[in-house]
Amino acid sequence: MSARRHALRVLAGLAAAALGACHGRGSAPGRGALVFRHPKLFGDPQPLDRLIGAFERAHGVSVHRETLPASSDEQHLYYAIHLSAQTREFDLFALDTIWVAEFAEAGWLRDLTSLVAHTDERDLYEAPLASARWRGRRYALPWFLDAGLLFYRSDLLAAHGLAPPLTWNELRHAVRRVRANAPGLHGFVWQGKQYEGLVCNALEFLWSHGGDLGAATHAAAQGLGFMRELVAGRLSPPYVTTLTEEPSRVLFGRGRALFLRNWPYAWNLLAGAGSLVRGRVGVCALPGSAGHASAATLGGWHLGVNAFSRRPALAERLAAHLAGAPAQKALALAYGYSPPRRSLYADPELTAARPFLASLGSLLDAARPRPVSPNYVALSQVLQSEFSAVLCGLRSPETALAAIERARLALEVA
Amino acid sequence: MKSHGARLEAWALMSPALALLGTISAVPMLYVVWLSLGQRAMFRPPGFAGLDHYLRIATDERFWNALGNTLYFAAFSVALELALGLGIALLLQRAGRARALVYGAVLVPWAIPSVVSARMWEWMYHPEIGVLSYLLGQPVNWLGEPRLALHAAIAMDVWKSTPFVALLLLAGLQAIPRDLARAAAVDGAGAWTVFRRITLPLLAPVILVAAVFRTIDALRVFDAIYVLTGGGPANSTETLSIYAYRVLFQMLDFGYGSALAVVMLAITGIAALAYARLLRAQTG
Amino acid sequence: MKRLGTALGLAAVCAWSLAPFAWQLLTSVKPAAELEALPPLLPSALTFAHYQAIFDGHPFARLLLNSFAVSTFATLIALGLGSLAGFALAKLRPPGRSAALAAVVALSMLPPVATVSPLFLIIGAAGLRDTLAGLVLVYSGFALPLAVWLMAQFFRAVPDEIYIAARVDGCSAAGAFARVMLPLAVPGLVATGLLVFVFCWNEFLYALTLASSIDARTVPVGIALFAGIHEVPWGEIAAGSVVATAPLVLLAVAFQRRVLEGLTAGAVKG
Amino acid sequence: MAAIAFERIGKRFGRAVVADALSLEVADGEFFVFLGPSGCGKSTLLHIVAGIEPPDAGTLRIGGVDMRGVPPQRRDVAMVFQSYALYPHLDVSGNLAFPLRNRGLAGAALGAEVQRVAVALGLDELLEKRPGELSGGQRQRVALGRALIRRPVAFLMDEPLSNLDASLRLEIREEIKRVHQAHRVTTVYVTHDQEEAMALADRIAVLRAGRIVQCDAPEALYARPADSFVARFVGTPPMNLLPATALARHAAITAHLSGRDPATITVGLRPHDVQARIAGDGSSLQARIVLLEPAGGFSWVIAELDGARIKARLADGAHLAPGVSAELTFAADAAYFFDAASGRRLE
Repeated sequence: MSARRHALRVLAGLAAAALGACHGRGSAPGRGALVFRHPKLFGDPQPLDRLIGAFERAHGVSVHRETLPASSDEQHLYYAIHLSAQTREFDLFALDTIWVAEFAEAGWLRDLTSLVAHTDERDLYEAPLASARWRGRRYALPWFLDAGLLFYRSDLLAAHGLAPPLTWNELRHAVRRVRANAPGLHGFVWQGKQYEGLVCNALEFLWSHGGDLGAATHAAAQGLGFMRELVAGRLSPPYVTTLTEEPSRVLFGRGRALFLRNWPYAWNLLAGAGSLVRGRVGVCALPGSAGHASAATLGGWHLGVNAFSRRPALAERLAAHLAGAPAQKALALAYGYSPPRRSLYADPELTAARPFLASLGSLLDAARPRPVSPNYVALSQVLQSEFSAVLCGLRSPETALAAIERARLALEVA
Repeated sequence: MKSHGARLEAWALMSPALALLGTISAVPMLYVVWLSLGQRAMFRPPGFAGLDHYLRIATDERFWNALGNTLYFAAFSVALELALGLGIALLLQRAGRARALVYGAVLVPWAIPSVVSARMWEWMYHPEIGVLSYLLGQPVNWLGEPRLALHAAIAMDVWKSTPFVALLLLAGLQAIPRDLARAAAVDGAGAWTVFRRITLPLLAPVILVAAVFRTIDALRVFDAIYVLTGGGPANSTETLSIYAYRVLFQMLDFGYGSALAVVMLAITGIAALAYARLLRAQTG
Repeated sequence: MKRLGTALGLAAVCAWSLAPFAWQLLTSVKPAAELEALPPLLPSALTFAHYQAIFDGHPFARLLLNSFAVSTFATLIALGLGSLAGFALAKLRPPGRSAALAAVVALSMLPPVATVSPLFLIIGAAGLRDTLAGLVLVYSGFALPLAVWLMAQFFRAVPDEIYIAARVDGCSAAGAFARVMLPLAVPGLVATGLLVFVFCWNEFLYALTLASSIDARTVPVGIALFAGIHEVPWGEIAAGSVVATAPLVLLAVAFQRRVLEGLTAGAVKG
Repeated sequence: MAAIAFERIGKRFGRAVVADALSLEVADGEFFVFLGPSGCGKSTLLHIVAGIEPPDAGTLRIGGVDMRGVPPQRRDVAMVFQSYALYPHLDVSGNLAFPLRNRGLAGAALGAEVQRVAVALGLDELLEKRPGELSGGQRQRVALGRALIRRPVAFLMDEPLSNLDASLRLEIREEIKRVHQAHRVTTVYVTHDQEEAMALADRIAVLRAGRIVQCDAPEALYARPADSFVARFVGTPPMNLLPATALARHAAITAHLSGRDPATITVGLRPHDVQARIAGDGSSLQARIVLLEPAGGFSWVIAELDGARIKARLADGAHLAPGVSAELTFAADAAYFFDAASGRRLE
């Protein structure tokens, strides 16, 4: 018997050593360091590290930065798991605009109202502020701003003497005109796969037809009907139902489509070096419809402080530092991500370096947040499957909107 | 070794395994049933929910859609795998010198992680630059068209799991004494009659084992489809596992999610019992 | 004629089994530009940029190490406990053993999603969330039924007289297990070890839910979450897939006979 | 060495009764054989002595000590199996050394013991070979060596010869007898082959349905079988058993019946004791020849007498063919008389 017990003891020792080694060699932060977790920033990490370096020197504390798995769904799961277990593994983290109400209600976020000076209050765009507020208190600081935009092939439109479309009819008309001479060209590509991206796209169709969740359902039905018409009428390729941000951007970037709906990040790739459509792409607000203004869904990231952090005060100061105007200006210059501050859009240095970004000022101001509620993520599951069913022609807009309404009331989403 | 001492010794040797099995599968299984009777969702007061969740399942259209998808997926994939597997097994049985090479090739799909295989097929199913559309000569919306998506997932699973079935049936074929077929041939039976009268009946128990084994795996499929399509479009490829996972880990509704999991447990449990009884009948 | 037919049939089976993996291998060495469209089936020039990228951009080496550590330790634990239990069931034949075996088989049929939420809470309570140790514990528990079942089959194949001779020749039950039964069951241990290793290496659901941070993320989760927020690097995903599959394919082909024994032990010998 | 005592041992497997209040004493140094048809649980009796199976009831003593709860490894009993049960992963010297190594013996002392037994059994050239490379006979010698080497208090042998071919069986049988006479180790031997039993045993117990039908020296079993079962089981070819009515005409038989109803009596005649000749006139017992079976120096005759079959020896010089009727003669004291119902032998 002793031989076996000895073997097990050796095994246990080996296990601890190997796992320890993995963990040790991994990115375990030092004892007192602040841990900052955020999604993968597209581009060179140096600018962000310089900003953090400045904070470290100013406060004599080391900050440990970690990036998280890609998609918003996976990050939501990761944070939900760990915060529900009251983890202390990180102090500051970037969270999607749609999580703030849920995390605040669950008591996972520190109240940051005191951090937002009145000057900031007026300078920040209304939509990001709204999505960072829950029960009248501010639980996150807007960091980046995203909004749905329309990218178009300026050369092809010009060749047919067409101006960028202001309404969805104008867009449909433009597609027919251009496609007459380029049949292989897709008309309008956007994000139709069954995931959060589809909700952003569908809400834009809905809002731009004057509809909304829970109100003006007839207009809302028209909006969803138009979405279905895009596929049924072959304005969009049938496999738009598999496209997310990148596949649609790659498709447009290879000159396979006339119009693209995407987030501001796409501009850098489409206008950058090595892009097939460099210099032949324009961007404008998404089209509206007769009598209804254009609408763009608000996206982007806020900074929140982990309620169970061991060093909340320092974490709050780091948040204020990274979400302050100077830092946001530096990040806008480095990564082309749009800051949520009106003043920066008039900043001469920024307008010179990033003219495209400067032009977005008014567009971003009009962005509309998705319903702000702790149960939004749960409602989103219903939105995703209902919108997908309408897009695939398996369900009429009316039945889908009715199902959404039932879910909305059941989940008490305002 | 039935002496009293031996019986004690046997359970002593088995205790570490039973302890680990208890904590990792038995206790969680019971715990999930208990969770399913309680209200345990974010922002809802916890409390006893009794059978509310199960009543809600009965009227949950998304559940019935997921159940339909799962059963359809399981039935079709297992049927195809058995048919193809039998064909391949018969071929493998006659593989002469190249046996090692062929076995190696056939083992590759089995060895590939299902997540990797899902990414591979996702790339092959790409509508425009995917190799399958290229071979067909025109873009096909494999994963984007509700009617096609589930069949695309079935094709992937058939490719991945047929080797396992083929090897199982091959072992079954090899267990049949060779002189039976020879005797039948001597008695004037043609290849087809030998197959139908001798090989098939004797192979039936192994076919049954392979069928039940694959059915259980197919009923609980998650990885492959979650990565291939995520359950879309329009929930056309959402299986019970994926729906339960979404409710548990995206809606963070542990009560209802657990109830879904318990229903799944029941379905695979019935299949598992069939397997256990079938096994005991075989071992006698 | 029959020889030709069989040969053609076998060639078709090999092509059908290897083609998808071969295509992925090809994609992983195709220059990025040529991945954008499909007129060029074969790459004009081979490039290892994608392999380079996955080890620089993504912590892929770390994922491989995590997967290897988790699978190896879980396999060792499952083999250790599994062979003890398998031996007891096959040779000591305690009363109620067929019921115990049936229960073990039934447990192995559990749908992972059914036990993922309670395990999530249990592993959390044990403070093992987001650690490799947590995964090792879960995987060894989940691979155990397979290990117990297979080892029971392999021990049953050893004649009873040999076990009795060892006992009569002065060994206790454990002594007979260690000195005679285990050496004779080495082929079984190798077969079971391989199947359990592949089983652990391929697992995805638990790895996704119980260990999301980089410290404990395994290869399948890495592959699934591969696409960055803003790009779908098909070349890199292909490279990642090849690297993630290489160890398993090599193992399976190298130990082919053992794997076959393991795979079929369950069904045929009954 | 030690005596082995079975005291009211009871054991059953489901419906099959292996031992039914079985009591008997195997003397120290005795070569004791359990003889019975295959499948009557003889091996289980050995397992009970070895401690592998516990008896359902009764006590087993080895060297006077009650063996309840004593595990096999502490009973100092060696066992030889029908399937040899050699350790496939060890070579011959490994197999021979295994039991002593378990006792802590090692190094030169162990090597010497292995050499001693190997030479005694003619295995010294095979020490490095694996069991798989040996012939059946060699394997059985290694099994014998493994039992011998440890000088146990008793040998238990479970039909060790039945896997060997005919010629080898005799050779190994003599080996076992020589070993027993050389070392006088108490041996309990189990077989269904009565020839083996007769050749080896000091005493034989004939088993049937868990009960000892008769326990005696081989000659006694042959000469004074306790009942018709033992009579037919011991001795080859098996004894003829005929209803007394078939031999009513034979003077000696009718005299012996002395008034008892022939229908209740069965007569036993060993084939060796019956001669067959061409039927002369007025001979007392005539039977129709069915078959002739040459057996080397003489031939067996199978004849039909009043519906019952009987086997007899062809008298020297006699020429018979099937279909012919022959005269059967036997000495009066060669006949055995059994109670037809119980089979018990009648004096």
